[in-house]
Amino acid sequence: MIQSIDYAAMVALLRAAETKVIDKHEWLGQLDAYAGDGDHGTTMKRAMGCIETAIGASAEGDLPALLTDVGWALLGVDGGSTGPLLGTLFNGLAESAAGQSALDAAAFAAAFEAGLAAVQRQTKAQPGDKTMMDALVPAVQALRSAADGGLGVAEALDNAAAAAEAGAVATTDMQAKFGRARNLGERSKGSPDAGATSMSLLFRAFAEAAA
Amino acid sequence: MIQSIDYAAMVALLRAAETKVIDKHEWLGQLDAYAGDGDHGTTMKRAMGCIETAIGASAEGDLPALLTDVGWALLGVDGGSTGPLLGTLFNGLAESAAGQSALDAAAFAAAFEAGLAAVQRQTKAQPGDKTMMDALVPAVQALRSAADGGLGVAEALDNAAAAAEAGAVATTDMQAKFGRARNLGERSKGSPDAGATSMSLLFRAFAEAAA
Amino acid sequence: MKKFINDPDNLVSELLEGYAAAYAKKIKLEGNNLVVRATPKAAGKVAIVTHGGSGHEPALSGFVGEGMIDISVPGEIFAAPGPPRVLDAIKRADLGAGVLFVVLNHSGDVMTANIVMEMAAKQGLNVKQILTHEDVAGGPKSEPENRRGLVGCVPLYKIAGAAAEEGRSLDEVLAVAEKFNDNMATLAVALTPASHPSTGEFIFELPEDEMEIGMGQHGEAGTGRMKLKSADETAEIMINMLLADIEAKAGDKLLVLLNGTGATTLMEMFIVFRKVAQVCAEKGIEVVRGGCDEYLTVQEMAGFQMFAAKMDDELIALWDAPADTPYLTVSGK
Amino acid sequence: MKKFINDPDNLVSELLEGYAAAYAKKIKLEGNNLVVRATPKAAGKVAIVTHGGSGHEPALSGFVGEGMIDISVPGEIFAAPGPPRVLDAIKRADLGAGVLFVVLNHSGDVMTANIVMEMAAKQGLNVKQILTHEDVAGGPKSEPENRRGLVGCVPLYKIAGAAAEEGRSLDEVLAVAEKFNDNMATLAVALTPASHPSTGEFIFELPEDEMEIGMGQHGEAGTGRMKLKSADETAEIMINMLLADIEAKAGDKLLVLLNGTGATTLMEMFIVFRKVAQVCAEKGIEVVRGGCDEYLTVQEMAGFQMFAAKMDDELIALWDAPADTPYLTVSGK
Ligand SMILES: Nc1ncnc2c1ncn2[C@@H]1O[C@H](COP(=O)(O)OP(=O)(O)O)[C@@H](O)[C@H]1O
Ligand SMILES: Nc1ncnc2c1ncn2[C@@H]1O[C@H](COP(=O)(O)OP(=O)(O)O)[C@@H](O)[C@H]1O
Ligand SMILES: [Mg+2]
Ligand SMILES: [Mg+2]
Ligand SMILES: [Mg+2]
Ligand SMILES: [Mg+2]
Repeated sequence: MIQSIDYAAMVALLRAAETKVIDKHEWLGQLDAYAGDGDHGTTMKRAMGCIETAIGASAEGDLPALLTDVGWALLGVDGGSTGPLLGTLFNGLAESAAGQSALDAAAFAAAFEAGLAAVQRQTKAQPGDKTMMDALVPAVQALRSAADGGLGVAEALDNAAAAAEAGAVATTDMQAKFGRARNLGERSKGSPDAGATSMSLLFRAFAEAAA
Repeated sequence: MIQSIDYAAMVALLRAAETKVIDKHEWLGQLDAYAGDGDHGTTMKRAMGCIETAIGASAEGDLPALLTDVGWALLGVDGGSTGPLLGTLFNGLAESAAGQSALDAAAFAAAFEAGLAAVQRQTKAQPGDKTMMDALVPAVQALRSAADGGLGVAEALDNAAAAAEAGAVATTDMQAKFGRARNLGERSKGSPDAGATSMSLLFRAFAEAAA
Repeated sequence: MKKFINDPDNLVSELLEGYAAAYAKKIKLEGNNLVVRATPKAAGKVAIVTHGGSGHEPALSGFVGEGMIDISVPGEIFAAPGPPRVLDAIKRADLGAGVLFVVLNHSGDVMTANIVMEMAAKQGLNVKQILTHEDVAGGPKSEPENRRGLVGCVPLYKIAGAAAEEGRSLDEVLAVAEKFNDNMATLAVALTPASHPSTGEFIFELPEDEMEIGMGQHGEAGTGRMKLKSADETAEIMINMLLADIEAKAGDKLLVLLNGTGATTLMEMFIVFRKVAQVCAEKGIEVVRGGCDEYLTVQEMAGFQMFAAKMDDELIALWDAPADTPYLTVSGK
Repeated sequence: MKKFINDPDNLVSELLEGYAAAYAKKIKLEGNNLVVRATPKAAGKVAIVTHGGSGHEPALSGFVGEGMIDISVPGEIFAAPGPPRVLDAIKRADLGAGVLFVVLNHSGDVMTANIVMEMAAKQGLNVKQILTHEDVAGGPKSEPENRRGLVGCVPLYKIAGAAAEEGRSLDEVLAVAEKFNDNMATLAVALTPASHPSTGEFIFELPEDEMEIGMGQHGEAGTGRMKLKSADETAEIMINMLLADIEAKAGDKLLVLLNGTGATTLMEMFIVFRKVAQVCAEKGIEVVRGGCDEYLTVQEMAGFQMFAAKMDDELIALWDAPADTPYLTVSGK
């Protein structure tokens, strides 16, 4: 069980995310078709596809550089709404991780808080608005609570994944306030948000890799 | 039973044709869709729709003028392949009827022979080529035989209608050599030709009106 | 099929009214639904007249304007207009230098044209006819009567129209148009059927996993029904048939157009064009000019017509000459 | 859905290659799939840059050329490109007079644009952004964030591009573009669904007897699902919503465009345009310029976007100014 996230651990987390998302990408596309444009699956597949390149390009062993490279790779993808948000998240992680070679549970939570803050500079979406924020915000809160409660990174990620999943499922009955689904009004209800779902997959993959 | 075709009889024949064809136009469209472009029904409906106008416009009682007016009206319709052929047929009838106020069986047969000859200046299609000629040619021959055999116009038209119908039905297994169906080769077999069918409807309507 | 229409009997008159309203700067309606240039050509120049069924928009009337058609005579849906309106158009169009009458090889169009030419001769009109018949699916060049006129009429209007604007004589305009006509070829492929807008009925059927090469432009089926192929495979089959027909060889210059017939996206046509350009390049044939667009449609039929013509410097210059019509404008720069 | 494609992962690179091959005289690819003019604009003039997802061809890159866009940054199918390529485009485009960056209001496009603008500010680039949000289905003008950018970007490129070609400053180009932006409105209607070309799946469903007003341009549904209406009824509902939004009144002059989104025929659009012109005429509003075409498609989706903008003499002159792009050429005469 991983107790702190160093370069190798982060690589493992990223690869787990890549595998899980590519595995489930058709489902993500179907969720996005419900109220959006049906491309979240192909976009996430493309986004995850650049992670391995970023890993290969980044200086072996340098955790902040890895996070920066992944952030820029995600920004560089033709990523619709997803690319800017995910890229910004990882750039936020990278800034917070600057100068550190490994992150314990507290530093890891702090990094995600910084990532979330960066994302919140890009979007006004709040939990309840039926976006990826419905998964991201509770996941980051879970990381913080776990760290404050003295849990290790693995347990923290497990809690975060559970929180993200609950958040994603809860979007089912929400009415979208952001993104392409916004224009549907009431009709956006009835299916979970694609972006929240993919965010929960990322945390679940992280948790599994850290376990 | 009509024994010679004067102005009033011709008007009756034409109106009967109009009614019958408009009644069956959807079927004609379906036949044309099999190997053509599906518009023979709407085209025949449009063609027949101008007959009443031509009757109204032509000098009351003047048979050749009536035939000329109908011929020109048919030519004036946006008639695809049908308009030029039918218009030419009636112009041929008109020329042959020139100076006559009524046509007995012999004159009627002669008129149709003239009409057929005019049509044959527009198309090289022969019976067997899966076109309206498969109905028209035997119908004209039947008119001629009936007249030569001393039958009246009504019986002559009845024979002509039967011959046209047989000719139209026989097109089912033919391969089209003219018109839009030509490019289908073997695949044009299996359904009767639309134009031959509408030609047989015209003769049947004439026969019923003359009976 | 779902379409935005009103009374099916008024399709053509309504569409022409709307067309004239949308493009009032370029075209207008005259006489009995003739589509004429908003600003007529200068006197003394050869005029271009054409006729054909409607339902193929923008063809044919979309190309009325400077440098292309002077008067177009639109018929009913898929049905050529009768001779009287065409004759009227020819008389109106003549600016003293005669009229080139462009006819597509379809049974009804040709019969109308023959009657028109007879009447024109009787009336002493100065008109010459040119017949397009470039559909390679119909048969070899030696059997022109079997080859339908497909999208090739559109670039032919452009070539003839440009020659006419230059002030060439009727014989000269006819000659250059015939040169182009002799060197062009088209082949169509369909993926999904078209419906007749008056009847609402589909004109043909295609199984979900099949396509048809050699399709006509009114739903008349072709003879090349086969399993659905990739864009590259389809492109290769089709361009090779065209190159063989026009006997293109290394060093030749081509104009290649892809004409979408309805529901096929430009995205797909670009992908097909890419392969066409590659095949030509491999053979040392240069695609000097190209285009992907909807020039002549078949209602909502998914598919396209691939067109290729061998070009020389004269033809290229005429293709590049200015034109100003609602659906093809060339700046001439 | 049946489409002519090869590997679904290569759609965008292949379509761009084919596009560049077909229109080599007008556009070319540069850098990482940036679509640039074949002949760049003269130095010292403002450049126009835009970005957006692919799958909407001819938009956006079809309007690169003289008098419209200088560089377009095409993303993946329905997915806006990321900031780095856009930033690269802005740097390449700047000819010393700055860049107008045209952004359509869609979540991903806007987030990318915001990051681009932050980076550009850091790097001291001279770029101003304009956001189109003219979809009246999203809400009133007072809630611009709810209104999507639809086909309105295309005439806006034309207006801004013409002003830039005239040599106006960046502030002046932005000002006239904003004037146009403030006076335009669009509404979309769909009849049949679009399929995503990578997944082959339909993005939405519409019962055989229904249509949907207020549709987005990526298959995102609207809120106006209703029984199928005639062309005239549909036209009336839609134009009245647009006229209300732009507060058009008697004496006003309009540019009206009908943008086919895929399988809808020009025939239908002309029939709809006819009614639009009638409704306007009854209200004393003049349709001074019009157009029916596929400017911005949604794959094979049957339906159209109706666009209207209030025009003054300055805007009409800019609309009429010369342009030379693959999918919109204006002779300027
Ligand atoms: N403004 C926004 N703020 C937060 N999340 C957003 C926003 N817009 C979209 N999203 C998220 O992005 C997801 C859609 O991503 P994707 O399909 O890849 O992009 P696009 O909507 O551009 O096609 C939505 O399900 C939602 O979770
Ligand atoms: N060249 C021809 N000679 C004789 N009959 C023809 C010829 N071309 C077509 N036809 C007839 O016309 C019929 C089709 O008529 P119609 O559908 O009205 O015209 P189009 O083929 O122009 O759509 C065919 O079924 C055939 O009988
Ligand atoms: Mg999406
Ligand atoms: Mg027909
Ligand atoms: Mg027809
Ligand atoms: Mg998208």
